[in-house]
Amino acid sequence: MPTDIQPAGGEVRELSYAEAIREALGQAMEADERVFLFGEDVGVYGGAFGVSGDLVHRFGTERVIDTPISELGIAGVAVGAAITGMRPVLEIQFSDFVTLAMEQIVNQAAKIRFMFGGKATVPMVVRLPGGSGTGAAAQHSQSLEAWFAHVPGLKVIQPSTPHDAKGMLLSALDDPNPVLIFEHKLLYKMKGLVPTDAYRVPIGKAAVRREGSDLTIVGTSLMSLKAEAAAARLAEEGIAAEVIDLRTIRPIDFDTVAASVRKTGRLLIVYEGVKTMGIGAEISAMIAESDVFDFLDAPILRLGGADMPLPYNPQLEKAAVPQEDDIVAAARRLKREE
Amino acid sequence: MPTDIQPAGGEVRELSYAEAIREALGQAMEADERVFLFGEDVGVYGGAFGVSGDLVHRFGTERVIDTPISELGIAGVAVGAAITGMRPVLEIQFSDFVTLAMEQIVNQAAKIRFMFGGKATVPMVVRLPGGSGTGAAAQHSQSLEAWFAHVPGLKVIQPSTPHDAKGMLLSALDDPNPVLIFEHKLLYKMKGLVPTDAYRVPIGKAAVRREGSDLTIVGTSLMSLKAEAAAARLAEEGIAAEVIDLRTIRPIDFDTVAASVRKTGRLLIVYEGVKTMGIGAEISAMIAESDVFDFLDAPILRLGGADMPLPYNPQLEKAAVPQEDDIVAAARRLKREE
Amino acid sequence: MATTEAKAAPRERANQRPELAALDDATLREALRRMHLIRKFEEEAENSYMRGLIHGTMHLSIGQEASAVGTCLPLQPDDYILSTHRGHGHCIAKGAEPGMMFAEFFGKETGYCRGRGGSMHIADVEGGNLGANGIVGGGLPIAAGVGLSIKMQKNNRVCVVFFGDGASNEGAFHEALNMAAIWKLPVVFVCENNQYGMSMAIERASAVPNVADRAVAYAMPGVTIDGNDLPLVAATAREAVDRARRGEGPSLIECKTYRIRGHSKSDRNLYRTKEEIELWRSRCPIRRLEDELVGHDRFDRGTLEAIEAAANTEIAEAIEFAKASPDPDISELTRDVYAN
Amino acid sequence: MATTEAKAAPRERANQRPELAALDDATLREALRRMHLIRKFEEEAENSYMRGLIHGTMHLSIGQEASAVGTCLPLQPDDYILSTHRGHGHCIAKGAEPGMMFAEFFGKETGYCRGRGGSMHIADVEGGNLGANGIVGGGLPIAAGVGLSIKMQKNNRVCVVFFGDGASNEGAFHEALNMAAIWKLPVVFVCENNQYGMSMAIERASAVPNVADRAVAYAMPGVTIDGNDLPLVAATAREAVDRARRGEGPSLIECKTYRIRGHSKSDRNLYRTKEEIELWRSRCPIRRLEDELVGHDRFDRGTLEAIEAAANTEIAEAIEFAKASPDPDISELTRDVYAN
Ligand SMILES: Cc1ncc(C[n+]2csc(CCOP(=O)(O)OP(=O)(O)O)c2C)c(N)n1
Ligand SMILES: Cc1ncc(C[n+]2csc(CCOP(=O)(O)OP(=O)(O)O)c2C)c(N)n1
Ligand SMILES: [Mg+2]
Ligand SMILES: [Mg+2]
Repeated sequence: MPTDIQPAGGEVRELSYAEAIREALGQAMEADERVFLFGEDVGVYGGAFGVSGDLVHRFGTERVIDTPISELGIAGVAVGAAITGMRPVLEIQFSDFVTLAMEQIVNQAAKIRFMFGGKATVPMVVRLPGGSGTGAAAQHSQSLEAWFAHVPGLKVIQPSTPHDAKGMLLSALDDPNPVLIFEHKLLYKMKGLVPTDAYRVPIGKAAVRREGSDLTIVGTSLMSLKAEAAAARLAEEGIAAEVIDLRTIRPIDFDTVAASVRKTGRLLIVYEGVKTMGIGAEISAMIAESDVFDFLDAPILRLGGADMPLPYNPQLEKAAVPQEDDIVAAARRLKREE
Repeated sequence: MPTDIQPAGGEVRELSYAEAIREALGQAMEADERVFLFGEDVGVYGGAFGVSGDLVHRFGTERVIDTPISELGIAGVAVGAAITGMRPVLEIQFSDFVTLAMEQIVNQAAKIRFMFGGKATVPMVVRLPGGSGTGAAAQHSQSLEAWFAHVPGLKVIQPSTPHDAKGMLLSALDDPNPVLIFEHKLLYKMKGLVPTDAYRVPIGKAAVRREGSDLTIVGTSLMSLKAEAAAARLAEEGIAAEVIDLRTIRPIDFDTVAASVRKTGRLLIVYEGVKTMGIGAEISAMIAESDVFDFLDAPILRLGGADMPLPYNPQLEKAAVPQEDDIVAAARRLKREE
Repeated sequence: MATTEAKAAPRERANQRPELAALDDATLREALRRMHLIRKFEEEAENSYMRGLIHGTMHLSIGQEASAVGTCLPLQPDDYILSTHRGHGHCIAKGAEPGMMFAEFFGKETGYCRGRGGSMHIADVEGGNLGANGIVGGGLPIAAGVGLSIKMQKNNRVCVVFFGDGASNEGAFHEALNMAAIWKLPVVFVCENNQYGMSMAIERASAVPNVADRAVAYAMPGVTIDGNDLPLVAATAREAVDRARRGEGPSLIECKTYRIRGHSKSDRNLYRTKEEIELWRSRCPIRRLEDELVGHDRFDRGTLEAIEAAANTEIAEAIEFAKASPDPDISELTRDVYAN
Repeated sequence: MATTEAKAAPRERANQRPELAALDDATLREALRRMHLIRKFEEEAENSYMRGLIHGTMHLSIGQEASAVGTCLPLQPDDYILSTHRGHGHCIAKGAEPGMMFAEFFGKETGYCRGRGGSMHIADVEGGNLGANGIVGGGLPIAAGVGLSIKMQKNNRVCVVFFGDGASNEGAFHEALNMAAIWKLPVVFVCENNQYGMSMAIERASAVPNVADRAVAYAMPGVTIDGNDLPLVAATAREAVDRARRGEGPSLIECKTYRIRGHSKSDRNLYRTKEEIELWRSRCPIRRLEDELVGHDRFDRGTLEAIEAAANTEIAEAIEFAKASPDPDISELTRDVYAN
């Protein structure tokens, strides 16, 4: 259960992550006629992961638009619509396919405002289902978000709960900048409490999911949930882990992480993307170059994806990304370090 | 002058970086008829930066092939040729345009061997001129190499001297894996000593360019040259900086960096790409999670590109990436830290 | 699989249409065998999936067997194909072992990709299948590279690349066909137009009704044919393959067909009607060929039943092989990420 | 710049070809002014570059003025264009201030992009120019998005996107034209076929001789015209723009033209002959229009000289403005990376 349910009006009830996104989209489309959703099979099919569901029936095919299989092109459509007054929400069917759309996202969307001297804005939202665990193998399981944390001009978020998924998507739609939302496929069916109102969860703010004094575990997306579960187990052994859900990877909420590490002196970062050059590298480096360095009582550990493409075989697939046991083991190791 | 001239046979004389690459290509094409060069304007034009020069006249249009402007397509051509027995060398005219070719490089080239259970190899070389300093603005000045350091299956190199450019390109052509070479545009005209023989400089080995005991400066590409210049100035002030040219960013030569930091206790990393999620993040994190952590006497500093697209105006452009003065200042600051 | 084409058809084939007459009995027998293998392979894969033996997703080509098998008939063993996410048919058509395919599906060490690739990445590199592809259109530019490689090595091979109607709207399609055309590469582009890219009907996705209408944009021959007509597919492919082998450049063949099953296992078929599916089910390319063969006295029903039964046995054995095969060793997790 | 089209040409234009007769004197005067502005702007930019006042590179469109100006003639001020790396002409044709353009070139705070973009990114968003683009073909998918936006907002605008012959081999071309066609977007695709993409002749780069030959692949009207003939370009563009505005969908116009200068400042022209360059120099679109106007007594030489002289003065003043303008403040280095 998210610890930061906003004091939003309206009822609170259980929704799945996918439903929460759909609710946010529906509310945004009702409130603002500039908002529209498009992408491959988002219409009558309801989205490859069922996220758009019945939206096409509620808003019609003019605002919930099925596109050809043309990832570069549709990313360009988002840019063109955004700079001329619309608020496009683009679904890239699997985040792996963003490899086809990098040009428009990185060279155009992220840079137009700056290149034009501030004379245009690009308020577009891109939703990117990612992550492994579905047996979809190397080309349908990647966690590529770290690339985009390297691209000034973009904002990049990874909500891990239904509550945040809704609130951060609505914030993304308010944002005058291009915002990329990486949604982990395994989260879509997870349930959580979600207020009925159109509340916002801010971009750029991490959430402390659990307090603790022995070590800090920073997790992203699905891994922050695994970190919470691991922390519960660690508590039984007397290890008090503070768990932070990073939520936004560009810009990173350094203050929240730093405050925690100042307190605990130990830091473990858990993310699913390939460990090397994954988001944990940046968090580690930010801490290591700051004055928090002096508070460190142990090396900064990272748990990330193995250095390999995601394998198909389910046992190998599991072994290729951090699991709850790995987090527990790493935390124990970190606690022992002097 | 590179400190690691190989004991290769043949004469040693001065060549520019571009000439050294051309010589390597020519020697490889003479030695191995599977090797061919292709890309936009690599033929009679001689390459956008003059790197291919007269190769088309020496080897003909069948082995030095001008392509249409189709970056995704030509990357795919490299993959197809590589898996069926050729040794393609692809020039992406500006590395910024690799944004159009990510699909083939990341989803195909990097993964085919693994996805096929080891039953194919993808021995292709991609040359990518990058970097700022030419007034070419935001879409022609990026340093995107860090993205690829995040992609298992690829090797990624950044030679900074004519000597290494030749020797590492020849190693890349021996390598059965896809190798990306990021060449800084400002290096092309720089001169250095290069043996006439077809020698190899290994991929995955950093070079200690200058020894020192006070701090370690790790630089990549052009920045390692700036670091050397800065170290010379620092020496005059009595600060003995050890300078390491990383040369390969996937896989990173951790041992060389670690050995140096164990000795100096202080680490500064300098690279031109955007600081956030740039290669310095990974180096810092590798050190911070290793036993070298205990040898650190000060925070790990990074100097990288400002968090912005590259600006056109020359003063702004300079201010957006680390300069020699910045390195000197950062080194002084690091030396003072306790 | 290479076939021997009768220059002049023997007497008993005289009243048959030329596409059929061109195929001798051995060839037809093998073609039927492969179509049955594909059908059974996929039915059994579906079964295993339902029973939880296979994870991930799968894309079945039931109903599209003629385009896969017909296209591969004129190919030599060392010719290349590049396949798609819907690739089981292509794989078997090019001569792969169903046992190693099932093993891959089951994630076993004996699978074509040693369990690392799964359905979407099955490759039979030795057999000339350079792989299924999880990326729509991903094989198209690779095919141009294979074509260039063949041309440079002067080894007289041909590369066939399969892709769907949906893939024809990817930029990769455009770039690949253009390069193949300007360099006169020995590539045959075979579009299996099953009328939908996932839920998107071609009429909604594409500006032109036929994918082959786009061939003019690359100055290459383009033809739209009934993709459920095996002899026609084979004859059309042979012409394009021969042309490619003669060094005259690429062709585009569009096989109109239909996928009977949903796009993948999560498809609820909301975008098409039951009637449409039933209509196409009645156009089964296997039964159709069998009926024509019986009608022309090329085979009797008993022979056909024997071919089908043999295929069934082969598939049953293949599954047993796969089930009995070992899982990968977890200690080899990162093996083959790099070649040495 | 919007023009008033004479439904029936006045008496004195009766013996002129319809494309010329359709343009009234004020329109022609303005068209000539803009063509001269482009020519002088680029000659002066080149000069400044030689003298070290401009850094980076630049892509000059000298010789291509008619396609830029002719295409923009039928546009309303609030219509959109998307331009290319060779974009000065489009920018001026859409009504931009040469002073702010020079200022951008000189990296000054008063430039269109406040000195941050430079030649390859000049955008005049208020004037409807959504920007030059450093990425070949980069504007094409954006144009589809602008078209969709216009359609959704029902604001009756039109979007013109310029691109080169070389860009037509990018996947972006294919995807953008297909989407514009299926959604009937109000987009006019204008290919300035200057016969080379950098050093690559279109015959070597493209499977078809004319870019407009590809329009059939998107079921849209496609026409290849003499791009150095301003009245013809204007008439062709008007038809396409009107069609788009009526909601009948996109068109593809190919303007055959030639760039007299090298591709960029580092071009040694190794891929073409002096004779070819000279031939095309003699086909200067400005002189050609002037001669036709004089021949038909629409203007006398004195009027033409006055138009040119005024343009020269405007450019001279523009340079002075740019030179006198302040540099960006380095403390504002990271301003406008994000909007608030
Ligand atoms: C680049 C890319 N985009 C989207 C997808 C998701 N996807 C897989 S198959 C498919 C439909 C492909 O349609 P088509 O090319 O007609 O082949 P078919 O499935 O009909 O055989 C889609 C959208 C993908 N795998 N790759
Ligand atoms: C994606 C991309 N590839 C390559 C380039 C380098 N480049 C700049 S202009 C150009 C030639 C473009 O040719 P064309 O489209 O015909 O336009 P022209 O220059 O002739 O006006 C090339 C290759 C680029 N800027 N962007
Ligand atoms: Mg299809
Ligand atoms: Mg051109």
